[in-house]
Amino acid sequence: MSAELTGVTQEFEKGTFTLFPGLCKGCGLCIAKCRSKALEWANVLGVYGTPAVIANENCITCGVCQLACPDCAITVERK
Amino acid sequence: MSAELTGVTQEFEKGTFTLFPGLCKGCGLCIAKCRSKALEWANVLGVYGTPAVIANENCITCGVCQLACPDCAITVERK
Amino acid sequence: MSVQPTMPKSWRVDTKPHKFCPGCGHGLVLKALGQAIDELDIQDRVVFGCDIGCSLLAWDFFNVDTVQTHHGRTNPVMTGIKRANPDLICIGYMGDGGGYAIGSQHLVNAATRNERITAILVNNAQYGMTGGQMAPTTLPGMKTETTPYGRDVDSTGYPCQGPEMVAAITREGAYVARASVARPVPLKNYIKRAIENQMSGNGFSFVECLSTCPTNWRTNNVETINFVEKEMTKYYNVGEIKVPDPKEPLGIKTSIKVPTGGIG
Amino acid sequence: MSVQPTMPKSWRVDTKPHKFCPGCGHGLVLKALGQAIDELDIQDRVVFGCDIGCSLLAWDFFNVDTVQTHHGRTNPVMTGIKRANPDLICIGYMGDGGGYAIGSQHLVNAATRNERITAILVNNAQYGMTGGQMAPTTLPGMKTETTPYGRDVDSTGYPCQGPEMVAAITREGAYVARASVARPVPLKNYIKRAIENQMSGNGFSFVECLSTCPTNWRTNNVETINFVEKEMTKYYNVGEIKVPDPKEPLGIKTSIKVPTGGIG
Amino acid sequence: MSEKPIQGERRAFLTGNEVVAWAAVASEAEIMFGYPITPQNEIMHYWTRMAPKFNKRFLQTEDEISAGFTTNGGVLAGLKAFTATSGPGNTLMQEPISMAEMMRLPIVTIVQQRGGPSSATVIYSQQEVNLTTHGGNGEGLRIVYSTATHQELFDYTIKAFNTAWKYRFPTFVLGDGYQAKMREPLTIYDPEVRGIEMVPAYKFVGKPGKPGVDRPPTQLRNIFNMEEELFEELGEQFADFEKISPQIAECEQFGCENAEIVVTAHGIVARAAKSAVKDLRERGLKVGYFRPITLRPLPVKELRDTFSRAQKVLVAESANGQFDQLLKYAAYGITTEMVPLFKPGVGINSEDIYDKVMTMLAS
Amino acid sequence: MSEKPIQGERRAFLTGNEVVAWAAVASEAEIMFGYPITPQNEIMHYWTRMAPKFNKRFLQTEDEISAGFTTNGGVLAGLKAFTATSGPGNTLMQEPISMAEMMRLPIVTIVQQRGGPSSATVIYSQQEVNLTTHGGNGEGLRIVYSTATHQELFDYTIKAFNTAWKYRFPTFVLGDGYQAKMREPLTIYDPEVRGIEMVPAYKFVGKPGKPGVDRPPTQLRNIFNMEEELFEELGEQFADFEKISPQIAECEQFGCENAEIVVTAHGIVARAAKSAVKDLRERGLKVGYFRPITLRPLPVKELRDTFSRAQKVLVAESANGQFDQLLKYAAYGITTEMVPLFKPGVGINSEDIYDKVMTMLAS
Amino acid sequence: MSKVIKIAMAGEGGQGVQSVAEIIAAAANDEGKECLYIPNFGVEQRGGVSIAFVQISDEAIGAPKFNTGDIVVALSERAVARTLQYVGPQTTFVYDASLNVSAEDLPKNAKRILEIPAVEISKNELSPRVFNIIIMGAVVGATGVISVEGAKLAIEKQLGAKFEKQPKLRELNFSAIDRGIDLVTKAG
Amino acid sequence: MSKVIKIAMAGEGGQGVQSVAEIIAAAANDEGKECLYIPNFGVEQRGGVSIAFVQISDEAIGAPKFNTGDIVVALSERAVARTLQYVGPQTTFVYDASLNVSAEDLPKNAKRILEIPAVEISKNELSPRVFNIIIMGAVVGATGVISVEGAKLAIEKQLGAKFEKQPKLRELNFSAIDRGIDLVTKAG
Ligand SMILES: Cc1ncc(C[n+]2csc(CCOP(=O)(O)OP(=O)(O)O)c2C)c(N)n1
Ligand SMILES: Cc1ncc(C[n+]2csc(CCOP(=O)(O)OP(=O)(O)O)c2C)c(N)n1
Ligand code: SF4
Ligand code: SF4
Ligand code: SF4
Ligand code: SF4
Ligand code: SF4
Ligand code: SF4
Ligand SMILES: [Mg+2]
Ligand SMILES: [Mg+2]
Repeated sequence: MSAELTGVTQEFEKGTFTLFPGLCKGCGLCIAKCRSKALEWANVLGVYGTPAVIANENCITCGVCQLACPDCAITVERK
Repeated sequence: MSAELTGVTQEFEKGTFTLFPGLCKGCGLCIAKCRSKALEWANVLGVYGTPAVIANENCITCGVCQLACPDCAITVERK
Repeated sequence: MSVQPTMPKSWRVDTKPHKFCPGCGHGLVLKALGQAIDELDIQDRVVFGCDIGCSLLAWDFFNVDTVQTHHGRTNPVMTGIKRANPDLICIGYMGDGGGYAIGSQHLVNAATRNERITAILVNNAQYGMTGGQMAPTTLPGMKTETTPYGRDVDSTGYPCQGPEMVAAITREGAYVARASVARPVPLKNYIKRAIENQMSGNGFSFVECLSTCPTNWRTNNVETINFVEKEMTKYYNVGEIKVPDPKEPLGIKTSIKVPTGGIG
Repeated sequence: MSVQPTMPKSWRVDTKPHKFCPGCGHGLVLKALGQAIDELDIQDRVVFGCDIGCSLLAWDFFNVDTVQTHHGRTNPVMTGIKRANPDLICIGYMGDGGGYAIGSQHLVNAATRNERITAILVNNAQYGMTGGQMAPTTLPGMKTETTPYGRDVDSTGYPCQGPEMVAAITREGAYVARASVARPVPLKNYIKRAIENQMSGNGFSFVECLSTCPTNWRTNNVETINFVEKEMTKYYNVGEIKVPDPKEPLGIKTSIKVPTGGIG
Repeated sequence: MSEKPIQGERRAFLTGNEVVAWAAVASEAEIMFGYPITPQNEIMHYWTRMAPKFNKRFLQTEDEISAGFTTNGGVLAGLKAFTATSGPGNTLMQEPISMAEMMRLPIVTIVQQRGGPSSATVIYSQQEVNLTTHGGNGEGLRIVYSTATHQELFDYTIKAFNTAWKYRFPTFVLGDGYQAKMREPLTIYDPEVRGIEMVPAYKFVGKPGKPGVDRPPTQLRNIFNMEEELFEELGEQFADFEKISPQIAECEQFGCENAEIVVTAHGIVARAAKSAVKDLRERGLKVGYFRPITLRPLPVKELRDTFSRAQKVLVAESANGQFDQLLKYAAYGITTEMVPLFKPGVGINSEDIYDKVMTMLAS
Repeated sequence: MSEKPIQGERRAFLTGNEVVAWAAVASEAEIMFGYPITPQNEIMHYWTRMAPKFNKRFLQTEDEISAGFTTNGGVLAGLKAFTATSGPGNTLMQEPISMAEMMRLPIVTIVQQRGGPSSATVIYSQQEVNLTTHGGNGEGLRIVYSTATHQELFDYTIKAFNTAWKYRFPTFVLGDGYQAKMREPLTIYDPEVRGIEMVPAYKFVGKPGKPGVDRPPTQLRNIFNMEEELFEELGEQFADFEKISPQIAECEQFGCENAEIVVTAHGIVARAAKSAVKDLRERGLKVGYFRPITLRPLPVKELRDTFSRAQKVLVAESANGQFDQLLKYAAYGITTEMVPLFKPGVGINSEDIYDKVMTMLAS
Repeated sequence: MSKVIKIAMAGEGGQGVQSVAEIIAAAANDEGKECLYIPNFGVEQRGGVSIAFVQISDEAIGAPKFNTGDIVVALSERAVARTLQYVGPQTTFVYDASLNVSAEDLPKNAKRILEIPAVEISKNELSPRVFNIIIMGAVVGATGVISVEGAKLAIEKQLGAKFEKQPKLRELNFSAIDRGIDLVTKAG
Repeated sequence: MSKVIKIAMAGEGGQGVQSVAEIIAAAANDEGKECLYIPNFGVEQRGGVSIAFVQISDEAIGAPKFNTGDIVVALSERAVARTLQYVGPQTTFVYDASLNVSAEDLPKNAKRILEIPAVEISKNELSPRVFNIIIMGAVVGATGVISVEGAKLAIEKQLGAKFEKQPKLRELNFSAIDRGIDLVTKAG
């Protein structure tokens, strides 16, 4: 992996949601764990060529998805 | 071992005490276990050439020594 | 016929006196086992497996089919026989080294799988056959050939609680007890119940027997008895630890469905 | 610098993405472990041992000294390192197959001897690396490659209760817990306490982690989470099982004298 | 008895692990004991799938040590029992197999070799030749068939059960990860339709009658008190093994009569050797092919005849000289040059052998 | 550091197991891991008695598998660690040793051979030659010293630690039950007074500095994803082993220059061979003595030179041809007749060899 | 040398090269040919390049792998790199047009290099799900080692159950095969 | 052959042949000789016949055991039977007079057969505890392989601690040695 990874950051009311396609394996655990139904499959492909995820407006930047991701592909930052 | 073993039988009030020198290894567990202090080392030698045991008049033919003998060298029979 | 020794009928007379040392507890455990076999009248169905350890000396002890296995490997050999012919009554006989050290994976897994075999383990607090080294069962402070200054619990732990461990990992069907050669009657009864538990198809049965080894303990007769009766019982509780619950349904065929995708 | 992934500092970044499958719980356990190492600031003292099993994929996972051992043999390797250099913090990482089946003698005896090592065991209810065979932890009725019609408890027993077993055979000083990847915060806390327990010299510490294996479970994301959260917990209680009792004196040097003749 | 697993015979297209499972049911094997290890896992997978249908039993043990000892138990109770393993599992399995050796238990073990030493690779090698032919402590009295094709994997798995139960030596089928995982056609059959008589199993323990009354008890030991007792016991075993060796040893060869170069290989590498030799011969070159099918006992006579006539022998193996050592031991005294083509842990292709022979001819 | 266990040098009268324990402390070994098995037990017994005095550590493990793996752990942490075993324990020990082979860990193992296969006898044999020289799955890259006298047991135990830590191959001292239990005089010494420099131990893990910051982390593996990775790794190992072999290989011989018969044996049997050959030579007979001290690697050059000059070679071993196989492999191409004197599991006395040579000369 | 057609196919884990190889091999077997199929595998369940080796002949087949293929197919950039070693002067090298490879990355010594737009066709014309069947078609077309009917029969055998439920799938697959054959024969 | 004195001694478990052998060997070592002592052993801790092999020489000693002894001592009936194999034309065979053996049981091929009343002497003259030391004396006397002083020194070394507590024991042991030497030299 290159020293720096490029994330796709989305801004929400209370913070940001960043996904790193270079880490995302498309397992969907984050989707299943997000109680706000704020995650969906993305058009961006992850490291195995399978769809990565993207957040939608439901995101409350609670960070549960970050906790659930086995690959550290999500960073949620609160403002 | 020959099919039949020769025992040394002692008669007491309530029964008999028989020792089989051909089986006795002289471990003395019977002596230690007899609460009546009715057992002593004998002149007869056991199977390993060490002294076997002999009962004395204290014997109440309770059978504890028989239970304690790992070699089945004692048979106590009550009348 | 003159008075004859009161050996269990299942003992093989022509190999007696047996090969154990004077005062060895193995003889007492095997007497109890012989009596249990007699009482259950199963001499023709028993397969006796003896471990390498002083138990190996019992390879021609009984008039029952006997297999001498490897050190620690009696439980799997008995398991293989039982699985292949469930009509046989498989009794594995081993030392504390064989059961709790080198063969502990077999003990643990036979217990977990609830194998229908009976394991009888002779706890003489050290390795008898090899001349008295520390075993998992060696008492704190006890001198052995590999703890010449006494077993140090800080560096080698406390005596292994075998039956308690087996009880912790078994469910319904298992029978677990700790007996002692100092009490020959319960010794025989526990062994008998352990075999009955196998015969009734309930499951794994296990009896640890506190036993003596005057040769390696270097004890005289009184010290020997004192050690097994007073010292060992400080660390080992004698009694039945787990008895099959007659209310619990035994030998249930599972029909549980688990919602993994599962394989095809 | 743009937003960067919130990986534990002790993770080796250049080997990420790691080698585990999508959705594999190993990643979550190793995240928790990484966080614990970070919080304790012990990256320079940790030796990480990974078993053969999917845990082998972690051989270059952390920026800590790492040894890939054999299947089931991580506990003895860690024990050897710890005994040789007690300043190191030895963390063994293994699967349920490695810990409860082929390596169970090592687990049991490391626990009995109260080895000052930390064992982290990933319970994914089957053998992941070899393609999904039954493990001692497989749930009743669960289909695996060697139980194609579902695990039959009558013939293969109930799921192995590892932490309960370890608790039954340890005395003061041991730390025993069962965590789950479904609850990342306690997961990290238990692991951290287990390491602290080693650092304070108390004794053996053991954390079983309920984990996921979507590849061999053949589950999608929702089923995966459901299985670890709902199904596994039917058989496995999550929580701390044994915590060192601060009142009990730890690490006592024994000075017990035992009245066997003892060796010369 | 449940119906015959294979009726008559039919062509099939299977992986090697499937072939073994089918061969085992065809051999009337009743019970398998095993512990997972790549690349032999699918033997267990297919066996467990077939088990209910053909009334077969299976036990997954806690490790290979247990798998070996339960297999010993299975044959003691009188069933055709078998196990399968690889690599570090094979290493561990030698402990139970040494018990089987001492007691002459007819256990059958399938070995699908993977890379070595240690965990190495889960894939392929021929690096378990020494371990499988010689075993643990002791002299390794066992029979080892090294197969090259799926047809042979089927045929020799059946034969292994017969050999084991007829001669009472632990018997191995030595395959490898390639054979385990590849697919190719073969004919599977009910041994009966081929006129193969299956040696029946028999009980060691649990025979009818009360021991000591109706019959002497079976009492089997593996440890002796005195060296002389062991020496005597072993003497009988060596004599038996010696006697039956010519009956058991097998080889395959062609073109060796007038060959300048004989190519020798075993197992799957023999396929490469065979096709390379065919091609070389088509080009009119004097190249022969010699392949021991049994690695223990070796076909010593044929081997010595062939090697002594050749000018050079090319030894090809996916190991660093394990097969070579067996050959040279058997061929001691012969002066034919033996040229190595060793590729430990990786495959040897027909082209590799073809090219090597060409260089040898050129030099 | 605690005071030197042996000051200067002195004559001692010890059992072989005592000798090993003394040699280990003299070698600056720090920790022993072991599991009891006859006939090596007393090594542990003496070691544990000496431990507090010389500040040595000991751990009795749950089995030989664990003893081997903890020994691997001990050297990984940077201590001279060793273990000792025999028979079925040696079989089990091959699993951890295969890890040591793959990772090139300098572990030292003392093997006191007992009868085989299986439990067999607790007494004596030379039946663990194949197992000890070749090991488990894989190619057995290790160094094996076979000792014949207590002096050698002392000298070569010291050497074993040096060889292991210098070359990083698992190293064995191959003794036997007779050597273990017999008493004879020898001189024990502080290696320094003999000018023997002890190779210092070094850490594999736990080196100073923060991994990834001050230094790369040590990350050791034994399994590879692809065959080619393994092939490459092994290639280096073979090259290393090949390169150092001539430095390591040792032998002892006399009277071979013009011998009609060369008697060869290893380990304790070499004593019988030596004294028989001396007696035969005193009678003016042309008999020579050749003994490899290292069984792996073998002193191939010397062996081939000597064997090719002889008319016959008598191979004496307390096994059924395990040593013979090593020799013939090394001697392939030589046509000198090799005459066996194999007594698996029992001792071979000087008279046995004397008589055998006399018959050979007569025939 | 005896006439053996040697095929190596490589791709990423999800691209289905192993299934295609297996179907081709099964088809050859059904046509009574000798054939041998072997996948590569390692410790990593996911993530590595997956390679399938297939050989088909009228005579017994030698080693399960080979040094040089008659047709070598690479479906990802990494697969191109990994398969270069199997390319020789007799090799037809096939790769997908969508790959990000330059001339340098491609084999220098192949008999013939075919770039085929399988990804594009599968996405735009058929369905991403039949991408690998287009590849299969290409292999069948390039080698002629099995008949088109044989190929279809084998697909039917393998996927029959699925086709029962979704009959449209059958057609999709059969079109994919045909399209694949087309691609190489036209390119030829 | 180089001059090696070969001694085999056999008895029941409790008869102390191993201690005697060890003391003889230690004495020889102390006198600067080459010597080798090896016990036999098996799985049974008790019950078997115990045999000790001792060899003493000025030169390096060969194999630890031998086929034929110079002096072979048997202290029980079973020991007589077990040691016959070690007797040859050069052997002095020693056994105790108390044994229940007939001429048939004794070796036919010995150079010399010595019946010595060690049991009797130990019981009646000295003490049963020094029975084995009388035997030691016999061996020393028969072989001359160590000096009487050496033998006594070695006993002192081995049992010194006991002698401190019970000084009478020393005298008893020394008398036993002398008596043993007497027995064979006189018989000679
Ligand atoms: C694999 C292996 N390791 C070690 C031994 C040596 N060995 C034989 S018996 C024994 C210990 C016996 O102790 P235990 O099991 O407690 O039985 P006991 O003799 O005390 O009754 C050992 C270590 C062996 N035979 N096999
Ligand atoms: C001695 C030995 N036996 C078997 C194997 C094969 N093997 C490798 S990993 C594994 C099982 C792994 O399962 P688990 O320990 O549960 O770990 P997981 O992969 O599920 O995380 C097995 C059986 C081996 N490597 N070594
Ligand atoms: S959990 Fe992580 S790897 Fe899995 S889909 Fe979500 S972001 Fe991707
Ligand atoms: S931060 Fe919370 S709400 Fe937003 S996507 Fe993640 S889990 Fe859902
Ligand atoms: S317990 Fe038995 S063997 Fe022991 S002394 Fe008493 S009778 Fe003899
Ligand atoms: S029968 Fe009772 S009283 Fe008599 S000797 Fe035995 S124990 Fe003592
Ligand atoms: S050594 Fe101990 S356990 Fe073994 S037979 Fe003797 S007394 Fe019994
Ligand atoms: S097979 Fe299972 S345990 Fe192994 S890496 Fe994949 S998901 Fe994880
Ligand atoms: Mg014990
Ligand atoms: Mg698992």
